[in-house]
Amino acid sequence: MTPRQVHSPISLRARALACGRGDTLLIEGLDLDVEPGAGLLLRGPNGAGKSTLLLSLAGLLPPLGGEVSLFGHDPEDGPALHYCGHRNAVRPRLGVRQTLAFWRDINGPTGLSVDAALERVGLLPIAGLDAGYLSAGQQRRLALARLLVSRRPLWLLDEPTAALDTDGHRLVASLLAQHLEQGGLAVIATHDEIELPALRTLALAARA
Amino acid sequence: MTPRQVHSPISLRARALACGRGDTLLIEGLDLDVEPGAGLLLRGPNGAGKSTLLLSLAGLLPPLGGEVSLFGHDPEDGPALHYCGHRNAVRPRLGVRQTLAFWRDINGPTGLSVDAALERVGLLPIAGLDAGYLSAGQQRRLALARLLVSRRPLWLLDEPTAALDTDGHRLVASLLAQHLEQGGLAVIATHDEIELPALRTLALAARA
Amino acid sequence: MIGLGEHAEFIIAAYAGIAMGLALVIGWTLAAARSTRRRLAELDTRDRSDRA
Amino acid sequence: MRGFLAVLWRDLRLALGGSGDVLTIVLFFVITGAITPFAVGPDQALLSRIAPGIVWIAAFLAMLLGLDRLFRPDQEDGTLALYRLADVPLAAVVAAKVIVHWLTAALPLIVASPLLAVLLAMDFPTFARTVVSLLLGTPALAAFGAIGAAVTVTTRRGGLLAPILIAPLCVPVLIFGVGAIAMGGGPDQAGAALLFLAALSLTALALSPFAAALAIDWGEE
Amino acid sequence: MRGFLAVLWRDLRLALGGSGDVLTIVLFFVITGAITPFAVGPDQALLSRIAPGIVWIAAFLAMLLGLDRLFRPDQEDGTLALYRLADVPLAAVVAAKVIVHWLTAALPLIVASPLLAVLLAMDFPTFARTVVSLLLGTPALAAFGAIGAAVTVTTRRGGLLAPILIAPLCVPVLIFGVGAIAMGGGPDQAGAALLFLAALSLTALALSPFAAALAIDWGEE
Amino acid sequence: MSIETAPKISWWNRLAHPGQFVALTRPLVWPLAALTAVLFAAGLWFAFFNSPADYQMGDTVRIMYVHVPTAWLSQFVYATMAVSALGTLIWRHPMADVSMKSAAPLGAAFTAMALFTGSMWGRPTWGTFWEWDGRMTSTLVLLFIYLGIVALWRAFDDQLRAARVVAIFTLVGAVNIPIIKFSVDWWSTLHQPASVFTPEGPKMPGSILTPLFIMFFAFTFLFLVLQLVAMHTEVRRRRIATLERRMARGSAA
Ligand code: HEM
Ligand SMILES: Nc1ncnc2c1ncn2[C@@H]1O[C@H](COP(=O)(O)OP(=O)(O)OP(=O)(O)O)[C@@H](O)[C@H]1O
Ligand SMILES: Nc1ncnc2c1ncn2[C@@H]1O[C@H](COP(=O)(O)OP(=O)(O)OP(=O)(O)O)[C@@H](O)[C@H]1O
Ligand SMILES: [Mg+2]
Ligand SMILES: [Mg+2]
Repeated sequence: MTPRQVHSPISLRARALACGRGDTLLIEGLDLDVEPGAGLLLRGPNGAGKSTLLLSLAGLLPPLGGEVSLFGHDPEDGPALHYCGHRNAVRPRLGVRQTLAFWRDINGPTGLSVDAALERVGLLPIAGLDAGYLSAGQQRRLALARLLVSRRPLWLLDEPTAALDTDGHRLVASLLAQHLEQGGLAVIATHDEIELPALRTLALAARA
Repeated sequence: MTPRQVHSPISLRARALACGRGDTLLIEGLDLDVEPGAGLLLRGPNGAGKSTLLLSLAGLLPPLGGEVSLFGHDPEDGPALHYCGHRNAVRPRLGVRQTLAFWRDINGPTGLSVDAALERVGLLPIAGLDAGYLSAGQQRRLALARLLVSRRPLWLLDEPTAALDTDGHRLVASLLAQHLEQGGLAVIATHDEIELPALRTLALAARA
Repeated sequence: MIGLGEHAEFIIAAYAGIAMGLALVIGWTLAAARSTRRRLAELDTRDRSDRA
Repeated sequence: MRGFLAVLWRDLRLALGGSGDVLTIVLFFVITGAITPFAVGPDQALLSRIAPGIVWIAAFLAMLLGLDRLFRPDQEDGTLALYRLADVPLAAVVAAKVIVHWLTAALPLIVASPLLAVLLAMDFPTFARTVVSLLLGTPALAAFGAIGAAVTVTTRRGGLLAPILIAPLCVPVLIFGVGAIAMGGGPDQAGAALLFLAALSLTALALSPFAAALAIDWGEE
Repeated sequence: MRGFLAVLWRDLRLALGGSGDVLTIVLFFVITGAITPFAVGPDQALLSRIAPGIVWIAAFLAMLLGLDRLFRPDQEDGTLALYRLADVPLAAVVAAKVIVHWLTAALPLIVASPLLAVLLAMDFPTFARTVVSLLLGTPALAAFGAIGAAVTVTTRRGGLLAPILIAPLCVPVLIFGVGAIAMGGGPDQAGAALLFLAALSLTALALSPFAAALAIDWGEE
Repeated sequence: MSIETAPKISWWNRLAHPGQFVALTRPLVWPLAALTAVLFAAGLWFAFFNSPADYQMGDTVRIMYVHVPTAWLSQFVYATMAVSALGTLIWRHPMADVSMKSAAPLGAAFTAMALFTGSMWGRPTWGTFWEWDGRMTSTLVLLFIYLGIVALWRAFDDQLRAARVVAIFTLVGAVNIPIIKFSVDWWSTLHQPASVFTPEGPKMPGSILTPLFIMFFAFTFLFLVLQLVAMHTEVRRRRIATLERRMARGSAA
């Protein structure tokens, strides 16, 4: 749909990364390299630490050890990543379109227009609705639309397909394919299947 | 695990049911019959009204028309159904075991013991942990344990497999199989596959 | 002891208050120290036996 | 009964859990009182005259601030829906919550009020009347507050309703509460005010669980 | 700038959009003023003497009421995490929120203050000075409030903690706020108090976004 | 960053390790405690048996020997906390967190004692236990700030996160305390003006100054001892929390 555009070539590196919650160590000595155009699927049983790892990669949770770096990224350019967690940041009393426009404003209008993004995730027909009225899957779609309105090379997605219908699963796959094709990179924690050739899998073991 | 026990034979009936949110009509003229030992899978795209229908069946949302009845249920016996929605009702600062014990107290201790239920859903090793620390999937497991500590014939489950790993998917299937076998009934809204012979499927169309 | 003059009760009260306050602070600090030390020892032995 | 107690214990544990909350409420109350001299000036005689008003306002505010925790968290995490399907009547759940609210937001204030009495130079008889009037009046505030909280928690658009609803109910409580303390002169008048407070509290306590339960049950999911 | 305005608009819309928060705050302010006469008795001279103090206390307490809504809801629904990764600096987000807090919790009080002036028998010059001192002083209260709210967002019982943290810090604002009104006699002293208030507000406004942003960045998640 | 600091593994870095800190400072506790006890004994002896009554205040001047040291500590402890807060924020020094946390309740206690002795002194000299005088009032406000900080510490589960947040608030308070003091003094002044630390040197006679200084050191050393012990306790408490959590989940694994 969009022409092939190239993100600034950034790669994600983690060296000897240790992360966990509080002082509970969940993951230790992890080395990661994700190159432009590549995606990494995080898999593992409930409680293995997938969400924790994503938060640490996003810089929202200080790692307990080791380091994460975005190789090739100039901090002056602003944040290089989108994090999309369990919570959708959708607030009742704001319209769907307003919500997305707000995200676009705070993250920079570097991607699709608001309506184009809503169209892409299938929410354009209800763009005027109060966002608090959306069904679980629709809220998830709105959260995904956030990734489209501001272009950033690295996507960190925590269970992006949660609550989505089969069509939504395909949507996520196609969004990801397009993002990777444009030179973006992604780390995705999920329990569902996402069939894409460019995805490697990293299986996290249940903690001992 | 538990011996075959029979729930009081109740069946769920809906006649000419119309439901929706506010004044938005989502489902109209729906007739439903679920007999003891049978389950109904609700399927449909995001926003079709699955969650709304479950809420109406649970009596949490007044239907816009038609009626829902639990045939064979004596209202004196207290509520006959469990509703398990998107939100897990898990509160930080209460322990896992305390949370489940609380649910058992308010719903009646008619089912498994707290520890047996935790064992069943795989949370016994972390029964002492603060429930707010649980990962998304672990919270879901805790919510499922609620169905086990108080025995009620009708289960209304909204995406029970959300955030669960493959082992968790199997857990849900086996819990359902056991419940139906004991003469219970269930209505389940889901986007995932649940393979059980006793399940019929009702596909809801997207709203025009 | 010397006489404390006409306002002896206030002087005594002030010193008694200080004595009580200090006793409380010291006692509380020591009690906390003792109970944590004991608990730590207990946990350490349990930890070691768990691993063994 | 088992369910009622379960709700009571759970909410108490949540309110006290980590043991910081009671300290917080007491501090809040004391600080509110201690702030007053900065505003009206360090004149002891004046301070002791407005002390009853200050104490009641501080209590009212502390209880208002705690109100949001009555149903909101339960609504947001889905617990409220569980209550509606639980084996305990919803009114019993509300009653438990009103009790916890009073125990954790009103009782600590009353216990801490001697401190305020010293800071605001209250004499002993006034202080004693203050404690009595708080004891008799705060249950009404808790009960009315529960109704307001129940109405706001379920109606998304009904936010406006709650303050309008509870303000006319709470103002008499405050006025009679303050009046019962200030009207030291005529003991019969103060007595009448106290009686009225007690009646108000009893009625409010008796009715509010049902009103609040209805509001919750009829509210939006 | 675009992001700053976006946050400003969003929060304004949320605060004003039918939630009733503004009305609650104004009602609280008026109730506080209205029950004072019941506490001190119908002595007009005394009332008008303590009126500036009462107005300031009411304003201070009313602003505490809205504090929990500054960051808490954003923290709970995940918006705060987005802010931390947004293109706008977190300090700008906080600044926008401080402004909204002032607009929705302080400005309405100032607009409602004529009512209190009537209830408390203020004369016109005093009332005018009250408005000026509120206008100059309340920004500092909002700024301190933001720090308190930011420091307590991640603790699960912020509600009352933020007020007790910031109340001591607000003492100078109260002192000079009331001072500027009460010292009608010496215009230079009142002027000095007003100047000091303004300076306090400016410094607090300038520094608090950074302190609050740091607290959020290091405390959240 | 770790490369920069690596060469100078010094006492600083060794103190940064909680276990090492405890090991290094534990031998200090008993000698310091003994010194404190001696100072208190000497101070009390001077206070009651070897100092005259003041020509103006009479024997109530003896209250000064406990009032002034506690009042001084109420400010000194806050300074300790503020410096520790800088340690937490700038150097990320783990022991700074611990020091900040254990100082808060001690500071609150000394401030409360200053208030108490002050009001015991106020009654005979001014005729009232409490007066909204500038210095007394700012001490009261300081007590509230201490208590707020204690409450803030307790509101967090995760102590590492708590440390950084509390540090910010402590520093905000540190900036504000002079302003509060100034404004309160402006608002109302009754209290004794500074008479010990004046530009012209002490105005009091030596016979009163001697017990004052001894008591002053006694209280300060007492604070140091208590602070050390409380820090050791806090280090152990954190270790306990780690072990307990490990057991809460690890028991079956
Ligand atoms: C609750 C009441 C009181 C409080 C909170 C209080 C507080 C303080 C404070 C904060 C200091 C400063 C210590 C320092 O500079 O390090 C101080 C010093 C002092 N206070 Fe009080 N005070 C109170 C009552 C009194 C009374 C009633 C008297 C005697 C009439 C008194 C006599 C002194 C003296 C002589 C000093 C030493 C002054 C100096 O050299 O700086 N205080 N007090
Ligand atoms: N208060 C409301 N007013 C108007 N429409 C509403 C309201 N609440 C929800 N809706 C709409 O109702 C529809 C049904 O929502 P529901 O949650 O039942 O869908 P669902 O089938 O469960 O979807 P999902 O698979 O995403 O969970 C949605 O399209 C939603 O926009
Ligand atoms: N504050 C905390 N303190 C201690 N342990 C915690 C805390 N928060 C979470 N945990 C634990 O950390 C572990 C990892 O949680 P995380 O959310 O990363 O898992 P996950 O792999 O995303 O699981 P899921 O598939 O269920 O989403 C869980 O076992 C949880 O119990
Ligand atoms: Mg997860
Ligand atoms: Mg749904």
